[in-house]
Amino acid sequence: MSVDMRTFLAHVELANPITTAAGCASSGRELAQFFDLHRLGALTTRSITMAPRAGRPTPRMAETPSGMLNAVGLQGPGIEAFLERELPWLAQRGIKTIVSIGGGTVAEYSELARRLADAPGVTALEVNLSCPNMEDRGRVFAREGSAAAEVIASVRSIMRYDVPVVAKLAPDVADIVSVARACVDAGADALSMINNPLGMAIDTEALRPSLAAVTGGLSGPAILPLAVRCVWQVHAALPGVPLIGVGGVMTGRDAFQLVLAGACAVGVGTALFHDPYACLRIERELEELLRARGFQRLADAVGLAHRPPGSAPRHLLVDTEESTP
Amino acid sequence: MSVDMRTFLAHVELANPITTAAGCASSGRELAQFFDLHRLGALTTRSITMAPRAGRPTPRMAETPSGMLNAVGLQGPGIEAFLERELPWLAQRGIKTIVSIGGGTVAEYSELARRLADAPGVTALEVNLSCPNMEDRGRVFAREGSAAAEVIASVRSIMRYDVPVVAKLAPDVADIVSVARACVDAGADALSMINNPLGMAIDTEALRPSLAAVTGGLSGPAILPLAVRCVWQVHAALPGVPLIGVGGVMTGRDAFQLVLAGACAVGVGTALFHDPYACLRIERELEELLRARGFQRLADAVGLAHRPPGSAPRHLLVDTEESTP
Amino acid sequence: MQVTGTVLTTRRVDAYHALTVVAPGIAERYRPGHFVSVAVGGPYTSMVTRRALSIHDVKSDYGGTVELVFTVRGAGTAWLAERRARDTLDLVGPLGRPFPLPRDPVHCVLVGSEYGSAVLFPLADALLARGCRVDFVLGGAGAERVFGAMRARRMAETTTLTTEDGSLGLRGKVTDALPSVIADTRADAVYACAPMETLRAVTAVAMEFDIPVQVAVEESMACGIGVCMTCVLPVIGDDGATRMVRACAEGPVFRGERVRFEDVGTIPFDALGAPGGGARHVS
Amino acid sequence: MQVTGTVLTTRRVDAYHALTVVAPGIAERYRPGHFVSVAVGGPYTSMVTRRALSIHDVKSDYGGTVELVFTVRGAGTAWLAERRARDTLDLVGPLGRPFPLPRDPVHCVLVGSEYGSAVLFPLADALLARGCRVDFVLGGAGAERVFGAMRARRMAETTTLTTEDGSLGLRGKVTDALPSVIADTRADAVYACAPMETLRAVTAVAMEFDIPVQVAVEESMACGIGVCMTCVLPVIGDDGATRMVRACAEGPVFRGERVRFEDVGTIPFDALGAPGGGARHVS
Ligand SMILES: Cc1cc2nc3c(=O)[nH]c(=O)nc-3n(C[C@H](O)[C@H](O)[C@H](O)COP(=O)(O)OP(=O)(O)OC[C@H]3O[C@@H](n4cnc5c(N)ncnc54)[C@H](O)[C@@H]3O)c2cc1C
Ligand SMILES: Cc1cc2nc3c(=O)[nH]c(=O)nc-3n(C[C@H](O)[C@H](O)[C@H](O)COP(=O)(O)OP(=O)(O)OC[C@H]3O[C@@H](n4cnc5c(N)ncnc54)[C@H](O)[C@@H]3O)c2cc1C
Ligand SMILES: Cc1cc2nc3c(=O)[nH]c(=O)nc-3n(C[C@H](O)[C@H](O)[C@H](O)COP(=O)(O)O)c2cc1C
Ligand SMILES: Cc1cc2nc3c(=O)[nH]c(=O)nc-3n(C[C@H](O)[C@H](O)[C@H](O)COP(=O)(O)O)c2cc1C
Ligand code: FES
Ligand code: FES
Repeated sequence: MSVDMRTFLAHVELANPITTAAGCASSGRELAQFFDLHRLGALTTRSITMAPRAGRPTPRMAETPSGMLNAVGLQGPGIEAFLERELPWLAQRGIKTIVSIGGGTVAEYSELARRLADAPGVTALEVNLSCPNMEDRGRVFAREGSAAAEVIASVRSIMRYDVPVVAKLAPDVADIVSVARACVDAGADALSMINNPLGMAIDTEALRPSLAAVTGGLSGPAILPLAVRCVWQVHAALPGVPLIGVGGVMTGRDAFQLVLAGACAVGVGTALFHDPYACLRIERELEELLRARGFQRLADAVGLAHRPPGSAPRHLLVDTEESTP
Repeated sequence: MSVDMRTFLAHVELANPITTAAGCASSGRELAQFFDLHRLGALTTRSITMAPRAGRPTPRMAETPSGMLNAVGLQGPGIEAFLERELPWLAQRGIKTIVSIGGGTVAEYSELARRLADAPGVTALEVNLSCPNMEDRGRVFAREGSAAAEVIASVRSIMRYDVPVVAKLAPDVADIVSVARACVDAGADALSMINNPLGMAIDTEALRPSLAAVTGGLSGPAILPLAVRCVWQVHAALPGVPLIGVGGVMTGRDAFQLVLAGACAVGVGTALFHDPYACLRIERELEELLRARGFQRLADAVGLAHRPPGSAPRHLLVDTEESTP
Repeated sequence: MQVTGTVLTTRRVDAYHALTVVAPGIAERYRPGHFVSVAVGGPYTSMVTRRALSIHDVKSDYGGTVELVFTVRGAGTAWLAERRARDTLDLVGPLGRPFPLPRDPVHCVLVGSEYGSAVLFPLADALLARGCRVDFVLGGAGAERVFGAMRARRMAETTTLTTEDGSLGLRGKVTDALPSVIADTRADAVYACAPMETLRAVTAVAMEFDIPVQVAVEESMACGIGVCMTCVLPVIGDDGATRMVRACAEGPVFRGERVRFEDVGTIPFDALGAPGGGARHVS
Repeated sequence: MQVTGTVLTTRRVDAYHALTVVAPGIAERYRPGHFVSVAVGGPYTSMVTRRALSIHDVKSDYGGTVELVFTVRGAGTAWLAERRARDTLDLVGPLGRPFPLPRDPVHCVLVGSEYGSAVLFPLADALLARGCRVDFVLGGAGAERVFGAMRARRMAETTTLTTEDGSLGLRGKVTDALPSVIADTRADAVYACAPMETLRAVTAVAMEFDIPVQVAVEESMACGIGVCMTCVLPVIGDDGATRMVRACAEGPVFRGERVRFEDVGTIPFDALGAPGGGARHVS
């Protein structure tokens, strides 16, 4: 008996819930050397910016316990080249593609949306709100509900109605639910969380920050508990909103935690650096876990851990023993 | 040549920078079975509350990658019993003691300060601001600069001038510097950071949250990069304020990162659960790292990683090779 | 104390793994009922908490060894099961409050289920040394999960075995067999180590016979040394008040009737310091 | 491709560790200059990134083996140094752009410093197979850090050794010896693998002699497969524009004169997409 792994991002159906996390699969072609990209639920691109960007100086990465810091600085070819070279490559192959965009002003995000509005092959648009707002002393959009909402409202008004707009949120806030709510009120069709919390490491030989950019984004298993918590809180407050859970997913079990917390799709980032086949493996492991617990459909597991204590897990037909995780 | 490890928390001198993290050394007696508590820079108590507290139901802990979640809920005997039994035990032995307090209202924190104001043996008072504010729908004080400042101002006005008041901050905020500044403006003599970010794990067998309290505080190496970043940012903004760096310190090298970022003292929490001797080991390792780099005084290393690129590390008399960390 | 011990031998005992570790300081201080906490995962591991394991046996070879018996549950015990002779193992112990021993040579029934039985054998030795009569009731899900049947038979006056699938001894649980064993042996006291649910039932039986019962409980532990407060359960004190006490420091051995088994996993409303509880003013 | 290989042999070679791993698929696809990325720390490790290591050698035994030569730097290489025969190792590879080989039987000088030398030997084999003349210049801090001197002597027309402490060969750096080797051998091309600073100097020498130079660079890498963008350095393209290119995917082998060595660790103001740079409009 196979599990029905289909999931919906707003009205868009994905064959399975596993997607690459933004910025962790480059243009897509690199991973295509390892496996057929059609096997992904969707491919999420790096965050595309208006101009080409050279990014931050190196060192751009430092390993931390069960995690890593990165300060890539959205290096990428810019929207022009993306539309010319990268998106068509994906579109021609019919690969479900979530295009991520990043900007420094509401106008820039809007312009990006305009350029993408008529491009073929955009399955959904993910708005990376973890960018510094040039009009607010570099304060990151995702940390300020109203700034985030302004971006989302504008992008939503520009994109075609049938392309879901996903707001990608950061965990470095006092109240993720209020930012989530602001984005949904502004028209976000779905939310993706979490982007990297800001971290830092110091090189104890050089006595300097390990990263040239001083601070960087923390990713990997270390942040899984933060991602589960954010997904849980937002799903509890906004149960109808589709959530893409991202953060520290290395195994099907990690993905399952996010699903049980309320995510209907799961993004895989840092795990790809360790295992190019991570998305396929995680999808397989997740399906196996669901099957072993008697689920017939992934959808039945989404948010299931929210059920009140004492209520029977109705979807459990069999309750099999599990071996070592 | 031994390194001068003395440090100052405001005007209070500690023989070395290593202290236990609040809530991770119980009453102190437990660790005394393993080593002489006088060898600590200071012992920080659990957060003392007005009434005795039974805490949260079990399970109270879950292991996560390079970390753990806890939801103890400030279980403790209350201020009465603390003053009767726990503090005198420490005071009689002359153990430098940082007393941590926790409350649900400004009035409760103030009352705790009043009870401690004349108690002998209080080296410093640490105000745990990661408690839900009963007067603001349970919003945690540490997440709201003005609420945190109100607590600190009141406590500062009550405590004797010669007992430093330390504000303990949480990382789950959009801007730790603004909360830090609010506390310092309100009279905090020093800051301690970071308390546990809020996390969560789901038991994929039971399909429920792993913790009875659903969410819990994340601690351990996973959060070291967050602690380093918070200490760095606050030291950059408020270079004159003594900082106690806490979060994920397992080794002298971890402590050294916090020192280089700007901490003049370092708290050790989760590491104690793994190694009861962690504080002594970390102190020894930190001293060794300093010595190997030619430092004569710990104080010379505090915040050193902030020096502008290119400037010579003047305190480095010798630049010896280091073996594997 | 903390000891970096060397693994002397590893073996399988039915469904369990047994490790003998050279740990002189721990062996020396050991009393039946003590446990150790074991660091798992090796250097650079992502597992930050130790694993609590009862001491099954101590021997005097190599200055002192301790034997641990365990079942593989998650990642930490899986790692432990892969240890080989000459590997090193980082132990902290002996920890916890051991079994109190009777002053007089009384009749004792020792009840163990699954790996919980392991901790009872050195206890039996100590009881026998005091001239007590020892009878065992050991159980498990199936034959290969009943630990120590042979050894029990050699030491004890009688040994009763139970399995849930009936593959060995009586079909059923240890508590099904317990009443008749207590009656037959005219037992004066019961000692038990088993899952919480079983301990609750054992305690109920002992109380029915009105004889004292000492139970060794198992709670999820982050530190094992009394500093983290994660391992608590509601226990009634000498003053009649319920407190959330630490299984690692005040336990793991408790008088059965003092443990509020039905409230484990909750904060009983009348516990000292319970939220909103009038009990706040008890102390 | 990803391979879970078995360690066949481990040995020390002077200051270095060498591991031979059975990895048929990788050995088969291998070209000189390729590298692999190795998972370190075992299950439940806290180390999430792989370590990049050049392939020193491939052999056809056991369906195909690769040999890695490395020095212990941090926790990951320390773990690798503890591997023993029969342990398994998780490799991804072969990765990167290999050394381009000359069409004609030209004279080549191969310059290696420390473990960087390791990658040059299979290159030398390939060059010799094409009828090229090969000369080696190998260096290190001290005698025990000069890798492969014996093997170089067996393969090459001449082998020049340098050490900074003078304990072996000429006192100095490989670049001190390089000009006369190029002159003496009438070299047509240079290949080099060494720390960035040395590659810069090697490139300068080759450019002085106006001969092509291929360098294999080393940059901190999180993925090794081109998806994380952490391993970039400024390289001048065919169109004359500087781009921040990935050492793992576009490299690690580059034409030396295309690498802006003096700007490594910065974003040159004229790089494509540099902040505020006019170059934004180049593409
Ligand atoms: C006093 C005491 C004595 C014990 N003696 C034995 C014994 O002799 N043999 C044996 O097989 N088991 C014993 N246990 C249970 C043993 O501690 C757990 O099986 C083990 O910790 C599980 O670790 P894991 O890595 O396999 O599982 P994981 O689920 O990966 O463990 C994750 C975390 O939860 C904790 N944890 C999970 N389950 C338990 C549990 N049941 N008890 C305590 N902590 C837990 C672990 O310590 C770890 O911190 C004892 C427990 C206690 C408290
Ligand atoms: C293409 C390539 C080929 C290499 N070939 C060899 C070789 O044949 N022999 C050899 O000894 N070394 C080689 N290196 C260097 C080797 O990758 C590092 O020494 C190693 O990654 C250090 O890991 P660690 O765990 O010891 O150090 P840590 O400092 O603990 O590593 C932490 C992190 O930084 C990365 N890192 C640190 N230093 C380097 C570095 N110099 N280069 C790349 N990543 C780094 C690690 O991959 C890891 O992600 C090569 C590097 C590259 C890029
Ligand atoms: C190297 C790197 C680059 C990233 N680039 C982007 C990006 O361009 N846009 C974005 O929204 N998130 C970006 N992220 C964040 C990831 O999409 C993801 O939210 C985060 O890393 C947590 O997931 P993980 O732990 O699985 O990596 C990046 C993360 C990494 C590690
Ligand atoms: C079990 C546990 C209990 C804690 N109790 C308190 C507390 O009472 N008051 C407080 O301010 N912080 C408390 N903390 C937070 C720690 O003091 C510390 O800030 C945090 O755990 C990060 O440090 P670590 O990673 O070294 O543990 C507690 C942490 C843990 C793990
Ligand atoms: S396990 Fe930490 S107090 Fe008991
Ligand atoms: S190492 Fe990831 S792109 Fe090169």
